[in-house]
Amino acid sequence: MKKLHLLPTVALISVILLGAMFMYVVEDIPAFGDPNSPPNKYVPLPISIDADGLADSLDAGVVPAELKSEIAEIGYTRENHFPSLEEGNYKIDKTEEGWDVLIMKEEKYYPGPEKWYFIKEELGGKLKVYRYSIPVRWQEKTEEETELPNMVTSGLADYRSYDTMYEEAVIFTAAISVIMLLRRREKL
Amino acid sequence: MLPIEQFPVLVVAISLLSALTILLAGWINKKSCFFISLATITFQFILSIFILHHVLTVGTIHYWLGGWRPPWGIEYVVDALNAYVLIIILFLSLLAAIYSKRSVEHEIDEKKLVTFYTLFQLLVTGLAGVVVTGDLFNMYVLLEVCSLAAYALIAVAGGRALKASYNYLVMGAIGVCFYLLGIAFLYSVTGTLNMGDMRLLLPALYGNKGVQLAFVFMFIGLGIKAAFFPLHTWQPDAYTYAPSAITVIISTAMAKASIYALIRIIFSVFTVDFITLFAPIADIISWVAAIAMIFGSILAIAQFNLKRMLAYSSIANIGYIMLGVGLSTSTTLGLTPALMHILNHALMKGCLFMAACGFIYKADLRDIRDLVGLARRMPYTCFAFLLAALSMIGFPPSVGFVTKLYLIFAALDAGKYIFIAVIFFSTLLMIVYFWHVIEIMYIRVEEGGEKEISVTEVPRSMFIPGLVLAFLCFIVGIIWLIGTPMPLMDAINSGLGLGVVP
Amino acid sequence: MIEWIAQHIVAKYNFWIAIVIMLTGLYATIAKGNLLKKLIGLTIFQTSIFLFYISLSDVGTLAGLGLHYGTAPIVWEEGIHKGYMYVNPLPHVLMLTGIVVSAATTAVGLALVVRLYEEYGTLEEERIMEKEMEIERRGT
Amino acid sequence: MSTEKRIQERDVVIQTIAKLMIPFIQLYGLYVMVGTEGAGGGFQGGTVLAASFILLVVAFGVDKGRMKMPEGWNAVFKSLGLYLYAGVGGLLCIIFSLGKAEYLNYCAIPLAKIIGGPATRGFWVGNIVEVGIGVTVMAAFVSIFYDLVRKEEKKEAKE
Repeated sequence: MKKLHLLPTVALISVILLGAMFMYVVEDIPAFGDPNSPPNKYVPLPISIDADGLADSLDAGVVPAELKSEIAEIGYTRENHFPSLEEGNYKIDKTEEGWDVLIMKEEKYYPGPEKWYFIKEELGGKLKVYRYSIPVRWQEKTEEETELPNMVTSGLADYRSYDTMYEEAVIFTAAISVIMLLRRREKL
Repeated sequence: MLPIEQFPVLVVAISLLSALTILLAGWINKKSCFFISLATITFQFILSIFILHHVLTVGTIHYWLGGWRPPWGIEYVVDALNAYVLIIILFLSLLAAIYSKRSVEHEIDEKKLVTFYTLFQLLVTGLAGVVVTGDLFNMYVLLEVCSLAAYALIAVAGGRALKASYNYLVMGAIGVCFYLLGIAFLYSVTGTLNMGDMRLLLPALYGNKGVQLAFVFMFIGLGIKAAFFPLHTWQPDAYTYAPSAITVIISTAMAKASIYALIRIIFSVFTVDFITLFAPIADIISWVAAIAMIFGSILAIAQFNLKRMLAYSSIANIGYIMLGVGLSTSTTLGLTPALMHILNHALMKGCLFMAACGFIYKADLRDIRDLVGLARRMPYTCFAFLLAALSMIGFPPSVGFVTKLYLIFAALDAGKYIFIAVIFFSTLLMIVYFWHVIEIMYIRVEEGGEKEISVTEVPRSMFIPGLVLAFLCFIVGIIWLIGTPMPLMDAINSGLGLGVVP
Repeated sequence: MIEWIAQHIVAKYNFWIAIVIMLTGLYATIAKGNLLKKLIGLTIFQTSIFLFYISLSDVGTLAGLGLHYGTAPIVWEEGIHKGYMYVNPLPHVLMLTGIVVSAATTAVGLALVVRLYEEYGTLEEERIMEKEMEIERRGT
Repeated sequence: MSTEKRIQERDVVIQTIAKLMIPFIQLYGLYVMVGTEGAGGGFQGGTVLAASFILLVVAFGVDKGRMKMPEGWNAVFKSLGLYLYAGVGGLLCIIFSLGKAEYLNYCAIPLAKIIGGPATRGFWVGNIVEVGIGVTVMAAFVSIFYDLVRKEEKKEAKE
């Protein structure tokens, strides 16, 4: 009698389970090629307050106190090592879609202002706040900060250079492992 | 910037540079490898003590690698939890390095010494790196450094170790891939990779299904690495057939680093709110941990191979740690029992494996039934084994006793009395299998037909680390009972938002 | 229903393709008895994750019809004026690291497979288990 | 007649083509590795360079390949790339700035005082870090390939 094929059964069950899990999450995955999705441009913060009066203040270049306290409530404060919205520390650029809040960086070598928050007036007269995500800075500042036209290179070897260093360590480990497992000659 | 804030990165980077140096220095002189490795790990250990002191007196270290601010670059965050686990890992690595000197010469070809120590140093690099980092993707890369080194180091013993290592490689790679997939889901909804940043962005997205799936994937992935109960299938073989020094380091330091990663993901990225909000995740963890405690102990009783018995005992002990994690959300003790057992289990299991490998070193004694009357021939090793086994059983005032006491306090505090029964039952099973070994070693007299074993004590560099650990089992137990490290535990608990039950 | 399909299956085809490849790889990794085939399955599994990451970085909406076109993230002033957008460089960076890790894992796995073949003379898992059992029986 | 010899006699076409191709492949690898203007980088360039050595081995056999790229050099290259990256690039930043600057912060290198911070970063990343990555990757892949190939050869020799 042929014995039960245990492993294919286990594999089939796990594949079906995983497939069901992926079916479950598909609604919350950002659509393909969305230029405004969180990984590509900005993340919505859970802030939504009435715009009346505040828009004028934003036009005048001042972040209103209500917004400031809402942002601090999320945890973007000095204690959490995020830049604060102190007077004179930021400036506001008005664009077609909304207001960009630029904050002075605290990096020693690149103190210039950079995009942090994006405030947009939505249909119901509500203000919505977004936080810019990583590629925005990489795309806009890479030439200015590293003089490299290729963002993948500058990201790989400068902004996230520490990862790359250990990536080299991984390939080094693999080479040494293969030497240890297979080489039988005197050297090494 | 204070010079001491450079130490977390130096701990990892100097270790990597040392690994390269070992490869080149081994070309000139094979003997130098061990000393370079030992010196580096000692240096790292000293640095880690300074880091803990700085974290406790001044505060959390935030270190921006390359000078880039966190969401754009990589950040190292060292708080009390990191510093505590870092010290444990480096201390155990140090003892394993001392232990490896003679055992490796005995077990491994002389030709492979250079590559062995290179990989050993890379393993320590990876472990230290996993612990200090504050970036999810960086943690993935460093997990892979230490896993790859571990696969090769297990396989170097040859024979059945190859299959064990292959199984570990497939399971470990799937685990790490699940972790990577979890990062992908989190990244697709938050657009960041930094743990602190993600912690702030996630609360608004707890209802997002991608985030929930990411939690499941990360838990499964790191659970495979940590050999948590249903995912432990690679673990007994790998621990049994690996070379001695490697068994010691992967069963203590590496298992602890994976558990640390799991705790960091659960409490620092997803926070307590998430695991209490939707499903009773903490309860599920506790129940699985309870099954692991009993399952591991029962299988340990069935083993004749000493190292395999200890490997199954490890599964039970990972269950103890995870029970602490599961109970942490509903007691005022918080993570204290789990964190205690991270240290305690490292001390006890390191000592037990050192002793078990000492028996193999001298007389190739793998089977428990062959250990008859060994206590008279190898008094120090057997004494270390005895102390650690008593500690494992829970003999007061040892570390095992302290863990069980605090776990019982936590279960009482949480009102989950069933787990007290589980702890008692598991202790009973532990007494059965450890007492069996102790009885054979100390009490049973050789019968006439038994084969004569003419062994003497193992070399000094092999039994002294074991004895140090054995005495530490009791000294640390007393220190826990006095309560000296409690401010550290409170700092960790408050940092993770635990210990406050509404 | 049609709307749901258009929204979640057609518009997210990147996700579904990655999932199908991933499940194929996972099935092969677990179910196959041949050690080399297991390793191939593992590589497929890892590669599908890279595909998912890379597809997250695209910014072209309905490439052909739509408003935006994604282009390689290399500074190119002329392109910006023509309405091109740079794709997100971060997943590329991450996946360059991931590819190296995958290659390294495969290399170590292959080395182990070579050693296992030398040791047992076969790559079928069942045969290896049988031989291990035999060795154990002979040992005791 | 041994297998090795027979193969060599049979493959005159491949050997000639390989001889012609290898310098161009290596040149292209170096271009990909150092040219930060376009797509490419250390890892890709290193892989192309490694492929050229693999082509050498495929066409001429392992022994001749090993004469061109001895394993000793390989080990040195592997370490050298990482030394360039982690030691020269990383630790020197801390040392030069006396513990003030972060690890891998190339602005702290004295060169920055002459040509400015961003230019230093670009120079360092394009010419030193990428070359370090490329050298390590090339040496590691070639070494892995040698070790995986050599076993089979030994078996054939035994038969």
